[in-house]
Amino acid sequence: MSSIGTGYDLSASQFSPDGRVFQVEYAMKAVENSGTVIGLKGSDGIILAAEKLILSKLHEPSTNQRIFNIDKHIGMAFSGLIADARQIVQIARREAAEYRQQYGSSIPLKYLNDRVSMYMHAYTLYSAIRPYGCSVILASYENGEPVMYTIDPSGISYGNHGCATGKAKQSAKTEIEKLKLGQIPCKELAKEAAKIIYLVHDELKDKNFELELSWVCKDSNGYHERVPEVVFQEAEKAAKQAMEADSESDTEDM
Amino acid sequence: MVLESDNDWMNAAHSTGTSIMAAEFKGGVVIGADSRTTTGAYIANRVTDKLTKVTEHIYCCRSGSAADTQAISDIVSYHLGFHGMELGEEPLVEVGANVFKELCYNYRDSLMAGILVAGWDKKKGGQVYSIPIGGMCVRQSVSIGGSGSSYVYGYVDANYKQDMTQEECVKFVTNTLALAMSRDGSSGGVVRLGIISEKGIERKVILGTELPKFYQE
Amino acid sequence: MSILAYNGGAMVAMKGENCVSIAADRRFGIQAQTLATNFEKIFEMGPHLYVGLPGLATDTQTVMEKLRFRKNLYELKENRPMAPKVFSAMLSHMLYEKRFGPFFVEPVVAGLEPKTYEPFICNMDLIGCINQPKDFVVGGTASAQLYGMCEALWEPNLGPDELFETTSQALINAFDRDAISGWGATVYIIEKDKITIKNLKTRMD
Amino acid sequence: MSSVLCPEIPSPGFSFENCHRNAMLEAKGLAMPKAQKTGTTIVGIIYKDGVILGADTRATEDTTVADKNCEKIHYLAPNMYCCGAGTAADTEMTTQMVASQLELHRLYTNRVARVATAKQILKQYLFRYQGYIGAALVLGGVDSTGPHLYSIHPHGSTDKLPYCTMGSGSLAAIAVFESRWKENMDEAEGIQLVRDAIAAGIFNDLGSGSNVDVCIIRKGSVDYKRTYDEANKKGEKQNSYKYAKGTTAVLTTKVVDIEEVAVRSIDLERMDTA
Amino acid sequence: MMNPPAFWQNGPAPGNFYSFPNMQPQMKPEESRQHSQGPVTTSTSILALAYDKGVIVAGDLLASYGSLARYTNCPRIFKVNNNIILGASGDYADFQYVKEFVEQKIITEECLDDGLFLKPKSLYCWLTRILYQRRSKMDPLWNNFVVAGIQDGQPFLGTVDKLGTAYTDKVICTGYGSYIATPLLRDAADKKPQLTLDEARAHIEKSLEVLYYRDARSFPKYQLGIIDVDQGVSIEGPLEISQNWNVAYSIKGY
Amino acid sequence: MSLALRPSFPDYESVSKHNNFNPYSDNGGSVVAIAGDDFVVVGADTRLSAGFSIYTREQSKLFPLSANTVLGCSGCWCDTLTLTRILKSRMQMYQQEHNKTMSTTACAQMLSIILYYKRFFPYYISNMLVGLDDEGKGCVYSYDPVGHCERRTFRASGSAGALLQPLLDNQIGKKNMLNAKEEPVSKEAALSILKDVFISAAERDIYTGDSILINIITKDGTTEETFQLRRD
Repeated sequence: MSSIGTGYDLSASQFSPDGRVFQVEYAMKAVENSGTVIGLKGSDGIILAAEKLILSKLHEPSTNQRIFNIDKHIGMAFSGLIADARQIVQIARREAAEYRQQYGSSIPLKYLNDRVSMYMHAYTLYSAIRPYGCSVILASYENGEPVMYTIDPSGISYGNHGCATGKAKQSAKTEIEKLKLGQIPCKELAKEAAKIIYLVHDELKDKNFELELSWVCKDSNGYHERVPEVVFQEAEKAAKQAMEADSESDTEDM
Repeated sequence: MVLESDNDWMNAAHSTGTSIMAAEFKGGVVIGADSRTTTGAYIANRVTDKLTKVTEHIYCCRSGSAADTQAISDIVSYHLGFHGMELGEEPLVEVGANVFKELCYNYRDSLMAGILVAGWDKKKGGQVYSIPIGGMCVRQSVSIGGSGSSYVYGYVDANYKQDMTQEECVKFVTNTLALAMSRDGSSGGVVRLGIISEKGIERKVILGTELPKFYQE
Repeated sequence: MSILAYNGGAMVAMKGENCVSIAADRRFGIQAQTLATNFEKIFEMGPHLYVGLPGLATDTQTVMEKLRFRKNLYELKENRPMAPKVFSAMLSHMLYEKRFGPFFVEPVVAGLEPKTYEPFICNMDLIGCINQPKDFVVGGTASAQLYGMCEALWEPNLGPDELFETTSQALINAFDRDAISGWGATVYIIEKDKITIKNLKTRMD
Repeated sequence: MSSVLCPEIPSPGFSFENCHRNAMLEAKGLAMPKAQKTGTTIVGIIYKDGVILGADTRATEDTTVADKNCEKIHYLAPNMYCCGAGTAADTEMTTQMVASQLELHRLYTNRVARVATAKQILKQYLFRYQGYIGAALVLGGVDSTGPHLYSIHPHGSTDKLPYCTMGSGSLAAIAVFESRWKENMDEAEGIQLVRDAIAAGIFNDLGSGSNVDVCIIRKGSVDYKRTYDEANKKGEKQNSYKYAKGTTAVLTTKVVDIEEVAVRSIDLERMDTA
Repeated sequence: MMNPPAFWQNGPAPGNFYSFPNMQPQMKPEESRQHSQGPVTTSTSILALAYDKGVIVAGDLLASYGSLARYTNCPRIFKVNNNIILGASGDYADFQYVKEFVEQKIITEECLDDGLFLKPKSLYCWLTRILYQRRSKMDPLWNNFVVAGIQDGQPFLGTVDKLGTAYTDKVICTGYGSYIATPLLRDAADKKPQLTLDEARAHIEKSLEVLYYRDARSFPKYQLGIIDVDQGVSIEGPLEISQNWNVAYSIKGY
Repeated sequence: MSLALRPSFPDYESVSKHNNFNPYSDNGGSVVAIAGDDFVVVGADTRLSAGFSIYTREQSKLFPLSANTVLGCSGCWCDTLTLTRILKSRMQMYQQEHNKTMSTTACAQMLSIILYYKRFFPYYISNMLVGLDDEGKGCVYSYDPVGHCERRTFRASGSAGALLQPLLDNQIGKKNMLNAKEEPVSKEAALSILKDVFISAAERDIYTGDSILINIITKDGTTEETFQLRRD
């Protein structure tokens, strides 16, 4: 961020002399300020997990969710500014609804990803508007195949087997890379996801957080939904146990 | 004010929106009909007998206005009965068909009748005559009529063969009518059959539940 | 507008205890225009027999003349007065003869049967279908209103005076709610020994 | 050419003398009035020993009830009755006419008239008028060949059936028959079925109403049960609306006294046969 | 009709567009709109009966094209959500339009993920408004809808016709069913106000049989939708109507 | 003479019938209202019908708009549903904007305007608005479909309006009676006359029957009562 204040960051419609669009980069900063979100591809579906940071003691559990339904078969998780994300959610839902009305079948995730990323990209082109301050993960289970995409504030989208955005995305990615993605069944993967979120949570900076877990997989009949209570409890338990084991081994190390 | 005027069963005339059929085989004819009489979409009679006796060896299958065809059949059977007594023997099928035709043609503007005349006589054996609305008359080896017939012309053309045995012919007529009835809302119920040969008529009823089944989605 | 409502008119007949009443308005008009207020629609057809002919005024009079002719012929041939039942049958057949080109009248017959003095009332539609109820009959353009009134007012075994009041009130209040009938009314109370004919005071607008 | 001295002998059958005038009135924009209709539910069934006919008793004129207790089961012959639906006058007059023809037929042949005879007379008559005579009939009777039941449509077509219904409530009534009719029912069962069919019409079809009439025709006997079931009673009125004498304003009063009408008897004169 | 004079020489009349030389006369926009003149491919009656713990809805599978029995597998009873079954008779295309609309409504609702579900009264009311709006445009949806459901633990049964005429009752039949089946079902419901499911089912099956005998647009294969307080929604079918044609043997001649 | 000139044979018609869409239907029903010095009663039958069939026997045609205002509707039922829905929301808006309930008189005026607003595609309903006026007297407002409004003390409308009205004129308006005293009608008398006129109407009008729902409005609020009629 050496160029801060040089005047090239006042508008998204302007490049800096070294070919960067600062507004977009700032938007990515906004993403990195929020809690970690990961998406994992399993053998029979996808798990989305979010670390929802709780900023106030007055917070009511299960509000301010970070994982949304887009259509019956599509889920979206985000990190970044919640208000911006909600707009993306709305856009995605409308795209899905319009597709269904026009073509009579549910929207393929690839197509939805194209549309949403085009939309987000459009917000990086004009001076009068600012880019979206959020990254989203789109997940779906289509024709027996798990599919997942992430979209950055820049409008770039990637298809991936596992992904992470937000505060601790680097350490999360490192953890994810250890997993055999695409081979673990979702029920198991839920535990892994929970573990990662617990692991990357920085207790020093952020005291409290709430774990959100959703899946779209064979077990949910291809529907995107919050993981069933049983699975959730198990996952959380596994994560907590892992944390304890970890801290024990840490102390042992010491 | 909307009153009974929108109830078609109170306004529309009684009509046999029908599937009827007659086919020659070796030694006679097979006649057949469905059993539905409708006024609009209401089935006023589900077990109608549309095979009407004219003489011992001549029958007709009626389609169109029930009132008109019943009146015509009554007149013709009276006429042929009288003629038979004059002749001292049964009138020819040809003659019967011609009497039908005369009535249908002369009153073509006020009648709504499509009739198949079928029977057996010594001179020409089993015969089928078709007298459609308008009052023409033509002899055919096989003939179909009524609103359901338009759905099965192809089937009849593809499957009718000259000089079938009686069993083959009965099966053919049953299949044709079953196909017509399954597609035409104005035809349905049971299949009534008549086999007319030198011995006179043998009548059969095939119930709605016993009809042959064909491909259906 | 129906042909039956061209001239307007209201009519009612009721059975009472050993008596019958028949009453009608006195208006003659052409559609909404009132031309006369002394037009009689009830005619005597015998000592105990009255017929009311509401409907198209020209047919009221034509039918009345035809009826009188036939009734007179009957009395000449048979040498006895015509019973209301017989009269109704005759009228019914006369109307049905013109099934396909009817007279536009819906007659009301009221009277006492000869000998027994049994009360008799009936009405018919314009092609002669007889209704012969036990309580009352109505006719004319105010028939809906009259049905409503009579259903509420009529009771069995009304004496001549009560019958008069009930009939009159039914008629007056009914035709006050009909734009093309009213302007005075005549009520006939038919009893064994006398006929009472009363002209009523009503609204004249 | 009629004159006062020699009145024209009217030709039998329908008279069309008003048609021209009425067409003119109609052309002037005056609507033709509606004749009274029997919206009606009429039914008939064949049971073990004969035929049962049934009818409701409401006659309607447009949407008002013209007659609450009219008779829709008409007499045709001692062994035959006929229910009528449609234009009330047509059913009434047509059945009357056929009844008289059957009576003559019976006297000519000295035999009980057959039901098929009545059916044939009716259908030929209705066919001649091409549906303009709006009579829909259910004809039932018992003759030497057993019980018979026909439904006859206004255009002159007939159906011979073991159970049939006609009129605006026919669909409600046929539903009852189709769900409960059996062959060879006994009389009590049959009457109950007919009652229920008519009741279905009365309660579900606005053109039918009031009471149930039933007519049972057995071989050699008829049981005509007028008002077999009073399905609907008029509500109890809360008040009496008798008026005090002198309530109505009277302009003039005229009283005509009638002396006892004596029926003169005339002595029979012998016909001069000399 | 008198046409008002033009505003100026060769100018447009009031309410008309100016017509330029050598141009085709323009049509008024409201005149060019073609409204559907009537139903085309139609389905016949729907029968519905409320019993003590739910509602049973039945309809056959035929879509007729005039008198042609054209499509023999057209289901027209469907589950909206766990609270509602919707059935329809009349034009099949219009039914499909409404069905898609309702299904999208449900998806949109599921996306909200708020634990609230559409209730039958709400759908019934919404349909009434939609149909009334279309009739007011003189462009009706040629259908009769039957809404069956469970509202607050109680069975709900309502219907809406193409004008937006709506009412609720214990017995509702559309098309020919309203003349033929209603009397039977009303009688049954009057005789025993609290029918059990088995009784209700027997009555519906009998009515379907009678209807098949007497309605020329009916078909012997049907679907049965049951919504029950305890057992939830089930759609059964295709089922076969039982028939008895023995009376045909005794009839000869006319 | 209501015979079709030519018989129609739907099975043989090649061209589909041109359907003339009629946006209105007549669903019948009658409403009667009688106002007294400190009360008003309004009754409506509960039969909803069309053509020759009964849709349902239990349809209330009375719509309470506030604690002392009730609207009775008969005619085209789909219009009734729409109109009453609009009215209810207007009542609520008024309540929320002004923090008081709309008076019956104001409501009467509003209804007239809402009806006239649809002058060229009217709501085909005969409305009867009843309630207590500002002085606490009973009032009855009757309307034609396009918003003509008239205040009366008694009124009958709907399919049996013509049958019901004359008896009210006579028994409540004391019309055409020489010896009758003009005196305000009591609540009990009004109720019994209301029931009687409906008994008469059910006899003769095919669209009126099954039962009546009566609302009695006094300063203490609204009470309900039902009364059975014939069901054929």
